Amino acid sequence: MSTITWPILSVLMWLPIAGGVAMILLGDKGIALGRWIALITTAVTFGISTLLWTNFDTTTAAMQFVEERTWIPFFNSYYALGVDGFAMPLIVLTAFITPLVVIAGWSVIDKRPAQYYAAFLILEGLMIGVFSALDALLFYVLWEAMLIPMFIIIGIWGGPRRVYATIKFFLYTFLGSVLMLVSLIYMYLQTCDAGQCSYAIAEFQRLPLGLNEQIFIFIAFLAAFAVKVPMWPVHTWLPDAHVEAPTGGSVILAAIMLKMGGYGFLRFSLPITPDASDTLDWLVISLSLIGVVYIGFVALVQNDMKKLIAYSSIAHMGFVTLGSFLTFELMRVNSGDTTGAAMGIDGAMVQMISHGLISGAMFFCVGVLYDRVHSREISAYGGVVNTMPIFAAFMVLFGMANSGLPATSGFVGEFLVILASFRADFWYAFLAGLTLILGAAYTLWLVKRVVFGPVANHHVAELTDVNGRELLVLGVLALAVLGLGLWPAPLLDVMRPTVENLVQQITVSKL
Amino acid sequence: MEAVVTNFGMQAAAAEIFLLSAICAILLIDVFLDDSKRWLTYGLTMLTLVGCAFVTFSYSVDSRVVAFDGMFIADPMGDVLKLFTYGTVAVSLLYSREYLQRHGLFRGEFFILTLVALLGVMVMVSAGSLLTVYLGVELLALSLYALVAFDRDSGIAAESAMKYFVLGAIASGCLLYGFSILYGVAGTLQLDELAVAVREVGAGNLGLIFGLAFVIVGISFKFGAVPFHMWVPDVYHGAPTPVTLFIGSAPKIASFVLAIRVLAEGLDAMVASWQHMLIAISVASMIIGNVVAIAQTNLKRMLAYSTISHVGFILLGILAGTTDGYRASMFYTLTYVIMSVGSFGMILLLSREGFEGDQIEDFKGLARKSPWFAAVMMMLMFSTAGVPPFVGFWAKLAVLGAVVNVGLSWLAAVSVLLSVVAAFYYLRIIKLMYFDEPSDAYTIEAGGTLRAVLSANGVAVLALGIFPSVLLDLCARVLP
Amino acid sequence: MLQNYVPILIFLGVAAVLGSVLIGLGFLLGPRKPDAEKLSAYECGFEAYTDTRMKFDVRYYLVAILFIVFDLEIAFLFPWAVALDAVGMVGLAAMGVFLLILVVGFVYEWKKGALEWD
Amino acid sequence: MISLNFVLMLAGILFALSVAGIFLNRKNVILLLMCIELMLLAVNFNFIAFARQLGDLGGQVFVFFILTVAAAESAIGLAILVVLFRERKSINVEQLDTMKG
Amino acid sequence: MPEWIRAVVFYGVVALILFISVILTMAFLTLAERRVIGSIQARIGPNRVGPGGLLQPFADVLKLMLKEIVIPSASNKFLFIIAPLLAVIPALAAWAVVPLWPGFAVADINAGLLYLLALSSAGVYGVILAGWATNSKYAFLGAMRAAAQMVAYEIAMGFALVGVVMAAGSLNLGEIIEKQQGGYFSYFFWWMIPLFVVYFISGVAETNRAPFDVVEGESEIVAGFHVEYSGMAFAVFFVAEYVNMILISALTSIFFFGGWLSPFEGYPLPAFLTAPGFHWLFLKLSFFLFCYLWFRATFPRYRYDQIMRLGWKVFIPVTLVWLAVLGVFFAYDIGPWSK
Repeated sequence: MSTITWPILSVLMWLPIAGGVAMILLGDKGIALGRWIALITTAVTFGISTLLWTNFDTTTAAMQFVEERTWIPFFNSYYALGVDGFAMPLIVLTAFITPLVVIAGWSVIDKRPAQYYAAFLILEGLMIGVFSALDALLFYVLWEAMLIPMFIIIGIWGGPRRVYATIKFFLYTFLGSVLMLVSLIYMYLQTCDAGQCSYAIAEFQRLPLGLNEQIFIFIAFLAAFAVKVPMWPVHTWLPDAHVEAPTGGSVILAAIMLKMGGYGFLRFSLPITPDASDTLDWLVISLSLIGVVYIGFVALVQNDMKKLIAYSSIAHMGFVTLGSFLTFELMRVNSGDTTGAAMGIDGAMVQMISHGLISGAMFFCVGVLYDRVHSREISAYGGVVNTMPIFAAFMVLFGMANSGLPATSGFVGEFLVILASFRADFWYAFLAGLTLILGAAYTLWLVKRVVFGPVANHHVAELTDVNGRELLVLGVLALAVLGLGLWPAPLLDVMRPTVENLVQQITVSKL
Repeated sequence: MEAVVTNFGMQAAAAEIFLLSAICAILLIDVFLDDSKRWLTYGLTMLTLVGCAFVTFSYSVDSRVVAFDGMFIADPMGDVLKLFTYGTVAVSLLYSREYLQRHGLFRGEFFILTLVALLGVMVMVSAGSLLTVYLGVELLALSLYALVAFDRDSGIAAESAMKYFVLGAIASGCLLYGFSILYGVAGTLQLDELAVAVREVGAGNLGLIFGLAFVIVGISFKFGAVPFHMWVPDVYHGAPTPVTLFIGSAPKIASFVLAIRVLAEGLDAMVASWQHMLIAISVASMIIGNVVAIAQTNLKRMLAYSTISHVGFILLGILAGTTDGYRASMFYTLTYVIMSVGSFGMILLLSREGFEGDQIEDFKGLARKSPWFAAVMMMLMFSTAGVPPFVGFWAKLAVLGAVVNVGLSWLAAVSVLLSVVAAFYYLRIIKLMYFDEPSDAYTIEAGGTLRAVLSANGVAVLALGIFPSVLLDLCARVLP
Repeated sequence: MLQNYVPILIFLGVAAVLGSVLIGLGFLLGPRKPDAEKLSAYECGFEAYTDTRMKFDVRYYLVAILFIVFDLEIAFLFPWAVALDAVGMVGLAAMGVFLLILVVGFVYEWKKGALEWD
Repeated sequence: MISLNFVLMLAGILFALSVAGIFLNRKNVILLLMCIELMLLAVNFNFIAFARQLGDLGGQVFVFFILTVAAAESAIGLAILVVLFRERKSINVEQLDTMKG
Repeated sequence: MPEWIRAVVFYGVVALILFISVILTMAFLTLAERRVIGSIQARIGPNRVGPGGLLQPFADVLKLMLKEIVIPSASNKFLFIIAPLLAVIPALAAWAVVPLWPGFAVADINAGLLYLLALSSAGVYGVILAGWATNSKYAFLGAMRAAAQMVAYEIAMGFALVGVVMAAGSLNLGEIIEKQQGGYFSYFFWWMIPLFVVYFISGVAETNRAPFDVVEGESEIVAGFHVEYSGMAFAVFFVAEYVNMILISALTSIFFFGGWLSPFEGYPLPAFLTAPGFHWLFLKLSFFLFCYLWFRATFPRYRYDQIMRLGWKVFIPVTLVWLAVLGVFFAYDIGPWSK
């Protein structure tokens, strides 16, 4: 068990929020101080989150660092926090990315900076809360509340079509999640029938549900998580949101918020409705495969760097859903193939973490260019390597990681998922593999067009290379990408009991 | 003929008696004041509200107390609702003062009528018989008609007052017609006896159902639910903003309690019948309210349509027909009142000499002019849209829970989908405030009281959102 | 019970007949020699300036409104007065309260000038 | 003796007439006020008939209150009408349409 | 013959007899008026037609009958004709409930007082309709004035009657009279002098008689609401006004002076002086009728604003105060409650 006796998760959650509120109170006038507050807060949060990792007990699938307090007796809802092998890495990822966002926006944001940082800090707190919530109601509240700062971030600091993008973003995700709410209520009432009303996710997972009930609940969850991930065909908000969001917004969106969909599948859909997942896995798998292949092609024809990366995110997240839902096919093909199932889920998790790092990094790269040239068009660049050699090196590295080249973190996740899908069905693997080629094609083509070649125009000619701040951000990210790519074992170790437990859970029918 | 004169149980009605006396006193004092001393009336009104709270608090009851031969009921729910209504009235008066002074409406009658309306709400809250219900309804409605037409120099105010009056009178007529038939079939006016009689006669009795239908029409009218909502937008739009603020708040409590007393207490045995009627009304309200609100350019009108949709939600809790549903509905009503008061308070905050501030466009760039009040408005709007962590979410959750619990999951699904539609027009206001640049250079001129109370209102929406138990437990405790 | 009212109905009928007969006699016996001047509205010998259906003083409305309210108070007082012995002191006190409220309204009206006519 | 049903039917017809009058009348607001009075009187019929049938005073007491409220209601209605006429120079129902949306 | 036809015929005949008597009384009242006012003004008055002018009223009727009824072209014909009927019907029909002698009123109903109030209110319609239908400015103004005046005094009258009902405990006119048994000192009058004053003066105002006759004030608005009425149409209004005068006088006697009761009840006097009977009622009402004429000869016409002030600001407060006093009487069993 953990050796930490103080409420570490609460601190992780509320520290950034408190920092955000402080920023708002401080206002734009005290922004010089405010920036440091933001940085220190996020850095401390990250520091504390590493304690989470170092004190994590890798031998158990049980929730750790659990806190529980009565919250709303009327709904039998508790302020219950805890982490397992799924949540912990995601929390650390969140805490890791946010300081980088703060640094990246250090001198770039001149419009209402205090509110900008405040929004990110509050967002960080809420996201950590989402990953650590053990109570479905708490989870939902934080899940929805998260939309508000993001809505503001895109709307105020975004690009020219920011209003359209942000409202679309909000309504899509809101629409998806309200149905989830209904199914949460439904399950809550089922627990009441079973004797003890509870919103605890663990109770939901234990709840006996008929197949039809499961299917309805599954679809409601699918609506919420598919939008968030996002899966084809409800992905259309993502390119808009990404393109219009400020760099920091894009990074958080791609790196962390999308992961919530995947996390939701693992935490809710699979364990709560295993039979419905079994019945409907074809749906998720085919949507994922369509996503990875079709979106890959779409990405190929993009002229806008951010849009391209956004589409690539969708494609990569397709691996996550694919990996998560391979289990049932594996069980059908080869009953008892828990190894393969675990591999798929492992792959999904690794893919999430790695994509968080890589896509974040890619958006940072675009941000670096955008801050200088104020254009996201690929055609506005060319030959950047001539004026920004250091930057070019990073960009090439992240591009390779994005295409899943070995030795980068991108490789590990995709490899695991493809390996697992081989065990299920050759064609799954084939299609998933196809995306590797597509990914390589669009990413490297992007890199080629932007970075290499002769200097395209005077803008590019006037570019200056990355400054210390940018170097710090990109460097840290590069280290993380390479580190995870070369030595993924710690991550896999952390997840192992949880993954095995999940596989155990979902392979047993509730019926 | 020997009249039975018993102990009336005056204590149960202590607050009402106090209020009535205070109204008379203020009316007389006000007549003898000249305009420069009008603040005295204002002060006395506030004092009266404090006094009412004190009296209600001193005479609060732990369980149901029946007084005046069954005409009057004092129960914990009533006490809570009354106390809450005092607060609402006080806040709305605090919001309104500056506007009234600017528009030459700072007259004693405004406060008198407001207090009489409050008395109407209180009588409804404590109604133990159809007669008391009716008296409360009319006491409230008549004061409101007069309040809407209060600005005698405004054509649209008079026009909306006329519409309100005519439609309100029809509503009362329908309600009464329904009452008369219930009386005829059940043979009693008293709600508790009515409940017994309905069981004896049988809930399927055609006469009862006929009467019930009229009662439902009347209640829906008072609520402003579709298809009896025609007055809502015009009245909200046409009335002076302080009046709109008032109409949007306390009377909702009255409507809620009207439904509870008549449907849940008097006709509980007929739940199957009224559930069906209310489902149709509720769904229609949510659809019409939310869809039409999108097209509005006037904020008061938009909020009117939003009210209609919220009424649909309040009805959801009631139509569940369970204690949990009533609790949820009560919670929804209370939170809605808090949010509604705040939203109209924002309009009053923006208004100044020659500028109403009731166009949605007027909120453009508010975040630039006043980040704090833009944030307050944002919280109010998100809360009204039902986005956590604001209190509006819990209200929706509570009613949805009640609805799902009685096997109407489809209804819950429909209503949440419609709440997404609603989110759209609330977001539009946030968009104007935060994402657009100001179109004029005016700054907010409102005084300190208004600012302070409005800030508190906004904070309350957030605080209750994070700790909803404060209010939820209260609702649960008073509706056992 | 109800038959007590039969004479009233008949009285109303006979009164109507009698009135009609009187007017009928007038038509029957009186001459009829209409001309335009005779049939025009009397206005001190002038041609009528404006239509009669004109706006009139709002105070007439006010009086009507006040009347409606006060008349209803009287409607309350009558049954109470009839039953005074039965309702006794409590009834007396109740009506005292009622009239007190009425007086408050009356004073308000008075002070507001609703009863002035100049 | 006049049967209860007869009175109820009369009241029902009056009530329906008044509702129809309110919704069909497009010209004069005063007619609306009259229709509202008629509506309340129809209800009074009901109450009195039932009170007699049941031998219960409650219904008759209710009628008294309805009468009073009706008076107050028409007083307020007329007052609003006066204000409206002062502003609009018309009491035509069809002209009550300046607010749209 | 079925029961109901017999009733109709019977009461029809009764009604006719009663009406004709009332109208005859009214006819002679007009004569009396001219003679009395003549005397007060030290002149003779009509004395040529018949002995002492006794046939003068018939001459008047004949003249009116032979005159043309002019219906103005701008008027609303139907309402124009109906209006006088609406004025006269309530005036006549009210007599149905008036107790004429011990134990007799044509319709002995419990709600007699309410019936009277209803009819006197209905009388306003005739006036208003006449003014409206005529479509003449004078008529219209007269009608508005009449209506406002009548409703204002209606309230004072009503309040005054509440006192009577409190004391009598009944709305039945016969019972009200019986409550006043016991000689002249038992009359309600003594206990409610202010109410009596208010009631009677209101009655004068209700009938639009001098000094409250601004409604038809010749010098201001010619003849008021009946400016365009002529011949029998005018006569019917005229009948209504005078019948109302008689009615108010009768009611004043009944409410405050014991109606057909003898004032000397219980005194050791001849039977015809102590026994109740119609003659007492007639004597009493004659006195009040005389007061009507007396007022007309004595007082100058009130201004309209004075009339309204008297009605609203004097009579209503007075009656309210006196009702409170009566409440005290009731509480301490004084006066009518001492028995």
